[in-house]
Amino acid sequence: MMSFLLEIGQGLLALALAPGLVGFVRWIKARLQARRGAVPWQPYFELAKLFGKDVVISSNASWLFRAAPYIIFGSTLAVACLVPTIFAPLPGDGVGDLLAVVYLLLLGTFFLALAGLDPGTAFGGMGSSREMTIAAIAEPTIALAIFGLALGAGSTNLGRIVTNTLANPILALSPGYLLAFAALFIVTLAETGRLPVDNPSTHLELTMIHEAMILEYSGRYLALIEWAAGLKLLIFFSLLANLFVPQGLATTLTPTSLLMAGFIFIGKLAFLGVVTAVLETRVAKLRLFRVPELLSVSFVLALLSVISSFLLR
Amino acid sequence: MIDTLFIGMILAYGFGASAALVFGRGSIGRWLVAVGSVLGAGAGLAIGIAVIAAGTPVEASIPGLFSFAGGLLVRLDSLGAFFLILIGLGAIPTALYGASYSKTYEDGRGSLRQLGLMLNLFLFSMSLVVMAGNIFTFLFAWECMSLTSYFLVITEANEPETLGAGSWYLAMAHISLVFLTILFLLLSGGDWSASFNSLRSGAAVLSSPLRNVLFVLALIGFGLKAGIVPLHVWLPLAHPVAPSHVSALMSGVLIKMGIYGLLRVVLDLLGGGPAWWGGVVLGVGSVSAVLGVLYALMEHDLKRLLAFHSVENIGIILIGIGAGLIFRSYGLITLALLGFIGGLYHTLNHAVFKGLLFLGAGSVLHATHTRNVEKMGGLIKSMPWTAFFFLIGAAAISALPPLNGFVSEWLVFQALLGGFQIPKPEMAIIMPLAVGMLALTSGLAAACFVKAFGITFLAIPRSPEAEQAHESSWSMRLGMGMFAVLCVALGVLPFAVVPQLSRVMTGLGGLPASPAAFSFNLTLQSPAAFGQMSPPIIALGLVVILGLIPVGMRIFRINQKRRVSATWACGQISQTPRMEYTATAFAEPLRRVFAQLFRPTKELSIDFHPDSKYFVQSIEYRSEILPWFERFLYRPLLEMFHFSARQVRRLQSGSLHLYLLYTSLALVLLLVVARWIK
Amino acid sequence: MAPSLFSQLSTLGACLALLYGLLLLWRRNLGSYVDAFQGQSVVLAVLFGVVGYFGHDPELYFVATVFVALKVFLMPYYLRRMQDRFAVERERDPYLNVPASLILAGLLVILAYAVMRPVVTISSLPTRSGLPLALALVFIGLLVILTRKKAFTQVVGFLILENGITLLALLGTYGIPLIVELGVFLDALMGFLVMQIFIYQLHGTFESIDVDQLNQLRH
Amino acid sequence: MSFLFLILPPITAALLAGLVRPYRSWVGRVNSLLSLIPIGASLVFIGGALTGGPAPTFGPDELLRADSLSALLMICVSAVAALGLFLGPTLGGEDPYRAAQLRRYQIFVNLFIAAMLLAVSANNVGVMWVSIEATTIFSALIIPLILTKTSVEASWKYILIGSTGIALAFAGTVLAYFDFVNLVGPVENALNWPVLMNSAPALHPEIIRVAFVFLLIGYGTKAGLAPMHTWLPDAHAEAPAPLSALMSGVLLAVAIYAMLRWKAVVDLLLGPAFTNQLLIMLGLLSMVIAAFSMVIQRNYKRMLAYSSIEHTGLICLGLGLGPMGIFAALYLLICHSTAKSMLFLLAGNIFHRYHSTQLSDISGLLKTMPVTGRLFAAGMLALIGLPPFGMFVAELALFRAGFSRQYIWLMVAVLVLLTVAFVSLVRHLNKILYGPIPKGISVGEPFGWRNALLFINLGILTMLGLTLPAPLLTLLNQVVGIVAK
Repeated sequence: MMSFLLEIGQGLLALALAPGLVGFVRWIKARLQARRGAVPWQPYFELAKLFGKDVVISSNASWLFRAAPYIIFGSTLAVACLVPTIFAPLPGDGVGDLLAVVYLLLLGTFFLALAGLDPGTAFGGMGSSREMTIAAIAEPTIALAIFGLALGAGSTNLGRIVTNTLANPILALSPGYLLAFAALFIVTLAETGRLPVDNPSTHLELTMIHEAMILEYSGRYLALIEWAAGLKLLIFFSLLANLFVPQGLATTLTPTSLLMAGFIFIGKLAFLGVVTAVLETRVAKLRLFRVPELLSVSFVLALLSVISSFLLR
Repeated sequence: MIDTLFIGMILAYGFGASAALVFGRGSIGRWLVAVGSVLGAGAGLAIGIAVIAAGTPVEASIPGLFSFAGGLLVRLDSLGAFFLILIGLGAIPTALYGASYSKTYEDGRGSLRQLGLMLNLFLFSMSLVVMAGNIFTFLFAWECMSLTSYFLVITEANEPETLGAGSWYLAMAHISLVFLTILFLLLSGGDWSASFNSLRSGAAVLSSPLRNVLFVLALIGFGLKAGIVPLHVWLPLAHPVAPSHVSALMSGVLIKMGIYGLLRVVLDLLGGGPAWWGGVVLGVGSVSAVLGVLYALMEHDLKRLLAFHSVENIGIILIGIGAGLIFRSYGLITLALLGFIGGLYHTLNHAVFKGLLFLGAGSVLHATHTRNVEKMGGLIKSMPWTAFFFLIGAAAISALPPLNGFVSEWLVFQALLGGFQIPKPEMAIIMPLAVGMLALTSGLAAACFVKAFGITFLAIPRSPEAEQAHESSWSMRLGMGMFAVLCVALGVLPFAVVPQLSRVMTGLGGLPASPAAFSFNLTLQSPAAFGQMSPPIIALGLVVILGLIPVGMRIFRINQKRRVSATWACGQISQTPRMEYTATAFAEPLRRVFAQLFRPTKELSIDFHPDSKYFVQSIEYRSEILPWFERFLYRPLLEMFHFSARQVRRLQSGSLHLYLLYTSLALVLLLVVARWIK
Repeated sequence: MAPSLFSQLSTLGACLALLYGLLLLWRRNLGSYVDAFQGQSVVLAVLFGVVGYFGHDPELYFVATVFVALKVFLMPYYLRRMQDRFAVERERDPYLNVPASLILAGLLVILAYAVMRPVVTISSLPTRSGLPLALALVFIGLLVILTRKKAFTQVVGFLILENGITLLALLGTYGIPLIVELGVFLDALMGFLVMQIFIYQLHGTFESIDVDQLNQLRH
Repeated sequence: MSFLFLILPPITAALLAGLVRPYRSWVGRVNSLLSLIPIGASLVFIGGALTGGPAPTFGPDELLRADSLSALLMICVSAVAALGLFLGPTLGGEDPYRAAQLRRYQIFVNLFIAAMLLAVSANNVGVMWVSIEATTIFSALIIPLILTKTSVEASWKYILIGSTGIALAFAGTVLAYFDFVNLVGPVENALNWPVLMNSAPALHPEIIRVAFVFLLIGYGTKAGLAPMHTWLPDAHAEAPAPLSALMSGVLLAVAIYAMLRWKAVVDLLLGPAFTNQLLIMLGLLSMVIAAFSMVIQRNYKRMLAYSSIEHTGLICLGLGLGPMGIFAALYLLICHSTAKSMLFLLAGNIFHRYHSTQLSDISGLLKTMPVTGRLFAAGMLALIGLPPFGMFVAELALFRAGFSRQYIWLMVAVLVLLTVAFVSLVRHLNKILYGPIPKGISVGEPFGWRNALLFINLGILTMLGLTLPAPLLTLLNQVVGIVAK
């Protein structure tokens, strides 16, 4: 029973950290662009503001428009419970493995795209169409990255991967892991709508993908979706961090080790956040039809990771 | 007990068929037909479950029939029983749905008598196919199945393109029989009354080149019926013209007969062959999956879109079976079992969610009298139930977690991930490629169904028919509801079904007689603990969280007020349907990404306002994609036959002297042959 | 052993019949075809008598008389009546001109000899040397039907063909059993009458008995 | 004794039609009733054949003899003849024939049937040839029942090609008889089948090979084997429907019967290889020509005629595949006779309604003539070899024979040709059955007794498709025993 409590706690922790992570990345970018930028915890205020506002719904929208935010937020939260953030051998490890994580996220994207189409505006349609295109092309990369990871670790279950990589750390330096890490990093940028693929900070019709879908949302629905998007970013970062560099994850249930693991986890997130921010300030947004080339680069990286882990075995 | 059920099935289907003939056009006739097929399918279901539970095959023969070819031998083993259950599960909801759907044919657009009669005969012949015990019964039932389904396809014979599609369908179904005739007669060395048991023992002793030929024949023969890529062209032709509940049956159950046949011949009779067999099946499966979904993406006829998705899902099933065959040839028995189970479970799931989607499309067609997605829109408000069920079907086919599509694709993924245990690296490398293609397929499927569901049901109606759409009658909703419940049940409780599947596969092609100890309690566990997942807990988790969020919102007294106002349309006064995204636009990015395959042609015809060049009266945008197979495989073939027909026609030129010349030349030639050539 | 008188006579008869057949290929006007057919039938009738006499088979005399009645008097009479009725004199340009058809006829005779070589070698009958000539006559009858454009000529060609087969039967088996012989003659007569009816119908509908017009039924 | 009941009824019917100067309609009815007697006689012969024992003979030096092969053909001929007469043209019916034409039709159609029955029961080879020649002449006379340019053309071509062909057959008979006489001397009733069969092994192979070529070309012309098939499409398309039903249904069968008899004799001497090779060659050639001629066909009667050529080719090919092949060929023969006679009679009904033989003019048949349409559809589906009907079983039996003798590539070629025919016939059938009703075509059709009769054909076909009754099975095996010793 205690372990399930821990699981829920981990989920809530991830939930709590998510807006902070988004704010932190924005803050670093602002700093890099020599701007003061908003404080890192600015998103918390935004969420609070949004939760307070009334909801305005389009007359064309159906019940799906109202149900979608809950489904998106729910599925992303479920994933958060599955992904190891501070404690390694999760009791719920048997519940969902890496494939389940990927497909749960796809569930969220699926309903987000549908919600984008529902109000019947051109923006929503454009956003959904582009979002689904990118999600569809990113799928094979994720699957192959999982294949590469699973080969190395001997299982697709997150807990088992973490424990195996903890058991023999040299695995993390094998080419299979490194290539898989690179592939997954590119996919993260694509899935969470970061710069080279989609510009999170603008509402310019030509460039926005993720923003276009949620144009019609307002009030608590918008809050839920924004929060879910932040949570998704955190999930990807924790996947990148904990699956490839699991050192620092607590393996015993003592409060001190948990606290220690928490700080290390925040440190990893911060590091990844800085890397993303630096990357976003250096690179410009790709035209939509250049994105598949980027994703095919990541696909090749994942494929090489699998082949290398095959040959080296 | 099984014999009484068998007779009960025959009587039920007979009753349904005769009711169609006797009562014909009225609603009593439609309902009696439905009752007949439901009872028949139910009896079939019961037989299937009984045989799987008993685990021992059941044999019976009707001596009177086919006395010249070993009598009508019925032999139902667990593999056949599984497919009998599949027929039952597919037939019951569609029959109920069909009862009120076929009301549209009362105005003489199609003959209700023929529809009712052929539906029952079609179901009975499919049941006979899976229960056939010897060659002649199998071939007889196979061709009966093709013939009855042909009549079902041309129910609306007055529509212009129906007959063309019908001829294509019957021609390809007959060609599949041609391949199977060659296959079985080669396998049995010309004895057409050989039972499958004798074939099994006989096949082991055959020379390996002959076995390879038999494998290729089986792949083409059953592939034609299953609709694998080069041979799939009849599917997108036949499904749109057939009545919707018939296309649900055809897509859900008929093409699975191809899978049944492939398993029966390749795995059971030939006992599984060298690794390259599995490799070919896997390759064909992946290509079918990817091309199927890519062509589906470009379709705007709802039922053609679903037909291409059948090709895609058959591809996924073949990936599972191909992987199983490869593992079996390397002796990795548990992994092979996992591959087959993945394939079979996806067969069952596909029958369920594809049936649901076709019935949904049928209700939409019933309401809006059009299949063109570009003319629909906003149907979720006028047809809430159909929209909800279609959404469940769309989510299931896109393999989204709580539903059944996800579980079977997860199993297939786990089987493929087990590929690293294959000793030979060059064979093992196929597995990751298959993983990549399978993942691409599921991604594109999700994109396609967002388009299909979004454009059809959401936003504003794009045509007057879509505005006056009305919800379908209760029995149609009941049919769809049953499929939806099945989708959720099979998704959430796989541990009830998957162990039975391992019992189905026991004893086939050298797989262990006793079912491997798949410890399937609450969680699905692939062998060697490679991957573990517990669908019920995921579903439970999702439900709990979805429940908690609104509760949490109430606890923290989040603002609950909600106002409805017009959509933001960049300041314009009112928003017209023409401002919405269309299906063509939605698929445009993917068409551009895969331009090499589609080679899209674009025609833009603008007729300007007579007064000035700057104002436009109408713009017509037409974009076609290149149908590779029709243009570069089937058209040259047909062209060759037409050319030779034109040459042969010239023989009968009308001149009497020429005719007499033929006779004299024949006489002289044969005299020479008789006299001098021994 | 010098060939007996019987075999000399039978070979002479066969040669004469063949020559009459070649006449059809050589001449152009239809009147000469009927005379050629009539001459050939006379030769055959004489042969029937000779074989009947040497083969000591009185039945053949009766068959000879029926043959004369039928093929020497009845059929030529009808043919000439038909020819006057249609006032058709000459055979228009046939598919094969005269020299080519004669050369082809020569080749066909050689072919007949080649085909009938085993028959001649194993047979002990005195009349065996006439058999290849009979088969050659059959081939020439076929050639006439094949190359001539007038329906009238085709009928005469067919009659020549039938004479060839009767000759073959006569020389090969000293006459087939009586019932069958009579049946064959009856068939020959009925066949001729039907062809005659058809020629009248042909002339009625096409105003000419030229077979080349018959090309509406094609494919 | 029952031979009289077999041959005399059609002759008396012909005499009756001849005597009644102005043709009365009761003559037609009497003739149809008379045509039932031969069916009874042939059933008696089948019963006799089934009980074993020597085959009954009749007439001076055993002129007529009915063993199981003859009995099988007798029942086919008499059944189709009765069907043809019952559904034949009647005075004042839909047919446009005047009394004189009908009188001529009744005379010669009955003589035609008598000639066929005589051919099938003749024990003497010469008599068989004479009666087959007689069938050509009698049927030729009634092809141009209405004098049009095309019917005259068709009849001229039919009589000329038919007579030349059958004359060559007589040359073959003479050669065979010559070889027999030369060996045995003029023995009593030398031309009878049993005598020929007994002394066959002693004959000379070279002569019999030449003789068989002549016979094959001769009777092949009558059977419609390629390349001597050219008369068949014209004759069947132009002849009145009941006559073409008789010709297509059973005249081809009688010609095949003659070839089968001679094959039995020749095989005893040369062994089956020689005849099989020739039969397979010509059979395959006919299937190629027929199958590809049906692809672009614009006349539905010619389409049916080409399908007859194709099935004749298939039957001859079957005869060349050993005992199992002969079993399949005979099975196919029965099914083809039943199906093709029904189809031609229905084609006659269609012609009376649509007044055109062009496929492009016919559409919406299911609506304008519901009963004929359904029967025609069922007949066509039976013809292309779809399951519930007998042709499916027959074709599969043929493939079984082919595969068991390892003629794999031949069987694949046959399957491809059958598929070509299948696809084109289905396309033509769909063109006829569905589509709009052309202007000026009346709709609706009473379910008269005439259509009811055709349901018997359909019943037989379905029965043959589902099971083979024991007597028919033993009869077929007996026939195979006779032919392939």
